[in-house]
Amino acid sequence: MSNTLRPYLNAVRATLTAALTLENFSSQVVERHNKPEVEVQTSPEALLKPLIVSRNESERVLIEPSVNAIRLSISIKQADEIEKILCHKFTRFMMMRAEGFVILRRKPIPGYDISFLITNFHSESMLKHKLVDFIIQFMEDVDKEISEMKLSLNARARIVAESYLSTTELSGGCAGSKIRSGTASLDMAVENGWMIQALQPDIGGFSGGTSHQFLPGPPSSYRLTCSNDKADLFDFAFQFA
Amino acid sequence: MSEYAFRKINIDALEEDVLLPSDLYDPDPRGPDGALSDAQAKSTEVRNLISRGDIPGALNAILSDPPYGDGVDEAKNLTTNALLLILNSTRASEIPGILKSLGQEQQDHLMAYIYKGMAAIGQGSDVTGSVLLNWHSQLTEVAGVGCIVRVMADRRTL
Amino acid sequence: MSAPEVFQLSLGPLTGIAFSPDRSQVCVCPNSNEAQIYTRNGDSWDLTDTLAEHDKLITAIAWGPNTNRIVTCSQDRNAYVWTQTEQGWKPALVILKINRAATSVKWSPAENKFAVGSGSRIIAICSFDEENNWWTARQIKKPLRSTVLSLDWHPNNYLIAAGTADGKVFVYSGYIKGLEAKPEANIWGDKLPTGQILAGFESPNGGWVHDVAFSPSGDALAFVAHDSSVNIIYASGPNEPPAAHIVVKLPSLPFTSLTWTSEQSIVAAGHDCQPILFTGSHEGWAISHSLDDPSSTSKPLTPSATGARAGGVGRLGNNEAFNMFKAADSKGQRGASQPGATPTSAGLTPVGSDGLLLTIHQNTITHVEAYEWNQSGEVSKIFTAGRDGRLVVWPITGSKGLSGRMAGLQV
Amino acid sequence: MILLESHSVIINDVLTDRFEKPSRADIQFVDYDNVRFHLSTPSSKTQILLSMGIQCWPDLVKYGAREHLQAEYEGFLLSEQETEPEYNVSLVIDLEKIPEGVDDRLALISKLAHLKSTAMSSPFLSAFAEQASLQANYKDAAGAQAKDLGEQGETKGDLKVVRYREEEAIYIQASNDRVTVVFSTVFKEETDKVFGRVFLQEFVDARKLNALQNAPQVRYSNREPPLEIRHLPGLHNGEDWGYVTFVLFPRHFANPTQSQSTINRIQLFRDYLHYHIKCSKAYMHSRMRYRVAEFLKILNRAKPEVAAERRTATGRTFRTR
Repeated sequence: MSNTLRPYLNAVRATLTAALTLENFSSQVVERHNKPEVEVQTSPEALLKPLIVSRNESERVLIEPSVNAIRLSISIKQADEIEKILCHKFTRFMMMRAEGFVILRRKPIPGYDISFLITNFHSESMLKHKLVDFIIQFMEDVDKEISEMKLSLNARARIVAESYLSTTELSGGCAGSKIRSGTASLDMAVENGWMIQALQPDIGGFSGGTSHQFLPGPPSSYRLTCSNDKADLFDFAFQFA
Repeated sequence: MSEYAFRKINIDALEEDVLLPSDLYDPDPRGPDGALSDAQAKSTEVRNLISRGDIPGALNAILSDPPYGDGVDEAKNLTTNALLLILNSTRASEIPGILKSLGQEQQDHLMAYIYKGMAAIGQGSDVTGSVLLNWHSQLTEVAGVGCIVRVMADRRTL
Repeated sequence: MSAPEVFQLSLGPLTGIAFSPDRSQVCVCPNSNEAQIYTRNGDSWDLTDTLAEHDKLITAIAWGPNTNRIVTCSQDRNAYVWTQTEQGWKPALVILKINRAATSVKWSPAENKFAVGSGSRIIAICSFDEENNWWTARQIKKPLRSTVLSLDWHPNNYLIAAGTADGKVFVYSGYIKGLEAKPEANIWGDKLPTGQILAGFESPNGGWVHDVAFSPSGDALAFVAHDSSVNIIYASGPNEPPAAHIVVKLPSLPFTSLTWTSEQSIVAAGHDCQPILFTGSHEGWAISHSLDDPSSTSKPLTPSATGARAGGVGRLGNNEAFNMFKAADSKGQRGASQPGATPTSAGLTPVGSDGLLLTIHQNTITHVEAYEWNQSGEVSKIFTAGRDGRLVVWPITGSKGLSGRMAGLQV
Repeated sequence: MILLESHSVIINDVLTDRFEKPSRADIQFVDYDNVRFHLSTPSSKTQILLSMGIQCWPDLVKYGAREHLQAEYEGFLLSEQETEPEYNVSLVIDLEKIPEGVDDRLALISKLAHLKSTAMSSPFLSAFAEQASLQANYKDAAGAQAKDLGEQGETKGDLKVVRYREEEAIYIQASNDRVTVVFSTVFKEETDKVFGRVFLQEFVDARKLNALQNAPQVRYSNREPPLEIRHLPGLHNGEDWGYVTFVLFPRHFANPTQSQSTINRIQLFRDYLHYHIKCSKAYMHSRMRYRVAEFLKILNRAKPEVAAERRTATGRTFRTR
């Protein structure tokens, strides 16, 4: 499918700029009150036509303009169950910080994942075109973040599974052993054809680089030294290469 | 439960000159069936214009005084489908030329239909998002943000 | 064309603004329940008085040029008339008998009465009642069905036009029995009892009517609605359809305010932060040019230091590195990188590299009014006030400047 | 810290420390699957009492845990009667009689630290033994032209159930050519369920990697229990239940050290899985916190700085919202 992200964001930008024409409008129904008309929906003439910008079935933005406030609701792409859970977690996380977000609504509109409520007080105290930039940046980043989280989850799961299964079938050699921080050395009798592989993904590396291949030959003991400034434990596993 | 019922009544609705959404615009002069027959005639006309490849003509026809308001849903669907057909069968290169040839009134109606098309993407309408988004960006280029504002402000829902 | 003068009067929106007759003083409301009077000295303004009587946001201020009286109306449903005495400005409460917010107020040309539009679908025409020494109001109700957003008096001191939130524009008779002589018939209407509806109009695409204004001669009525359009209506005769109803639709965001600068020219301004001059007659109207054309002035004029000390706070304030790191920390900006180029769709106000709009006003303009007239009675300077708290006085290029610009623009 | 240690670090540290300088101690602590430990010096500084209370003790005893511990901890294990109250098994270490050599001491400490895994390994060891015997007579039966029906009979050992947590259990069944270990585990939260499914899917797919060709075969199914244990009464098959099956082949428990390391690994599987699910959730949380901070920075760009420094004409600084 052609990359419709750019036109989609431009359409949202144009529609949002058109909607952000707000003014201070005191309530016609309740005396001495000033309420966002899009929320209270009490005077029909203060509401404008809600517009939907949509890219495909799962991704759309609902913009409900009114005289003194607009409500923008985003439906985020959730291909499978993991993305559904991650999206749910992420949006709830942000909605609990709605106070800091100022323009974020605490509850999304049914059918959408996250909603913004921008009132005339916000558009008075903040630059309108910057608010629009923020919403566009937000939409891009949320999608990117969720797919990144999904990738990192799969990567972690793979490492966890491999590190668990790989050590069980060792013959001879020692199952993963712990080295405390700093330069430490470890003597072990290692059979030939073995490869030491550092499984902690982000350790500083060790004298033999992150992995060291033994040449076929008689079993030999190998003094393994590693230098690592991190103060945490890290651990090695030996795999039959 | 009944002793609380009085709190739930929306007394504003009972006021004698309450302003209803329908009061905000004057209804379609052609009346429901007039609008329907008009819409049918137009959609057939549009179909053979498209077959002859005359896209601008088809667009001109469908966009001049489309059906609006309540009670004309059938006419509205006919017109919308005919228009989406046009949008689907236009080559991307021709779009700017066609848009400039449209009058300001017609540009507003086209923008309204684009939004209506996008809203219906979920419910099985055949036109894809990318076509509508392409038309939307080209039309915004030509008619500007004011066109979108007019679509929002216009009470005569297409 | 001398450069526009720019003043930063407050940081939040200026919700009400009115100049004194001799333009030496200005009364503004900085988005609060107090009105402040500034006096001009040199190129800046000094606060001289504060009118604090309202307890909610002041929505409009009107300053009678002849009688030097200020009237302020607010969302607390009250209006006060302030008269100047030796000990400063003294308020007098106006009995409006409205139960919603007051939205707009205008002195009548003769300043014997003023009109207040309100959210309770009522226009109150207020006049001073000598015996019990207070201001009383006569109410116009029919056929208003929504909040009155804007008002304007006809030059003959009798007719009043009102723009409402349900997209209608009405012309009423504002005659008060016992206060003034009976009005005689004119092209708008012949029978003129108080509150008589004379005409009703609507913009083709609907939309709230933000501002309405009679032409200097009173034969034409112009209004700006939320469908980004300027409507000009020429009356033909009492209760007949108008001679001409011209609608100029704009590709830009809607206008919120307009003023006639002569019988053939109007300046309107609104959400795209630049005042635009229109010219035309009953045959047709068209955009002439923008007084603050962003493409021509590359760098917006920074507002002159209105009393603010130049430079930032203490030693660290204007240190470049300090600001760069502060921006990186609080705003995540690496240098002046502009996040994503904004598309060039028509009608969008261009944004400069430093993230500020290229126009002088950084936020919606809410007021456009005449500031200075030349001998021939045409307006030579107008002032605009907006939500960015800026007050800008613009010189208007004479008609000769018009032809030069006309070629470049197409509607 | 990817692989969970099979020995108890606390026992390890305390004993290492006490072996140098005996001193009083009274430490109570809990290990995975809420196994309670109590290290104390009731009578004198030199006599350390190590007691363990384990929930599935009755199951373990059924599969010869006491005899296995007796063999492993000769001279340290106290008999049934002398075991500390509310604990299942006790050991007493006399600091005068500990071996001199550093390596011997290390080995003793490591053995004592593996008390829990040694106790838990008894059902596995008996299953491995059973598999060996099944394989042996399966061969003679095959050699002596076995009848089909007969073979079916003895190829399956009896199903061992170890209920090491309130609702979850390990099921071990030996057969002639393999030993099947089934874990039943419950995911409390919706997120755990989804994350768990991702992890278990990776476990199943891990064998595709050529380096892991001969790792144990893993199968998982949520809701319905696998065939081996379907006949058992009282099995849960709700939405948030998962069943993981490991198939161990003889080469996984060929020699004692190999079988011990396999047992240490496999008995901690459930805790390993849940530990890493929690780690992933914590990691996601830190990512979200970072992203929200970024968003707030972008939002701050909308607030004009002019508001921060610029004063109004009156010299009063406006505090913006």
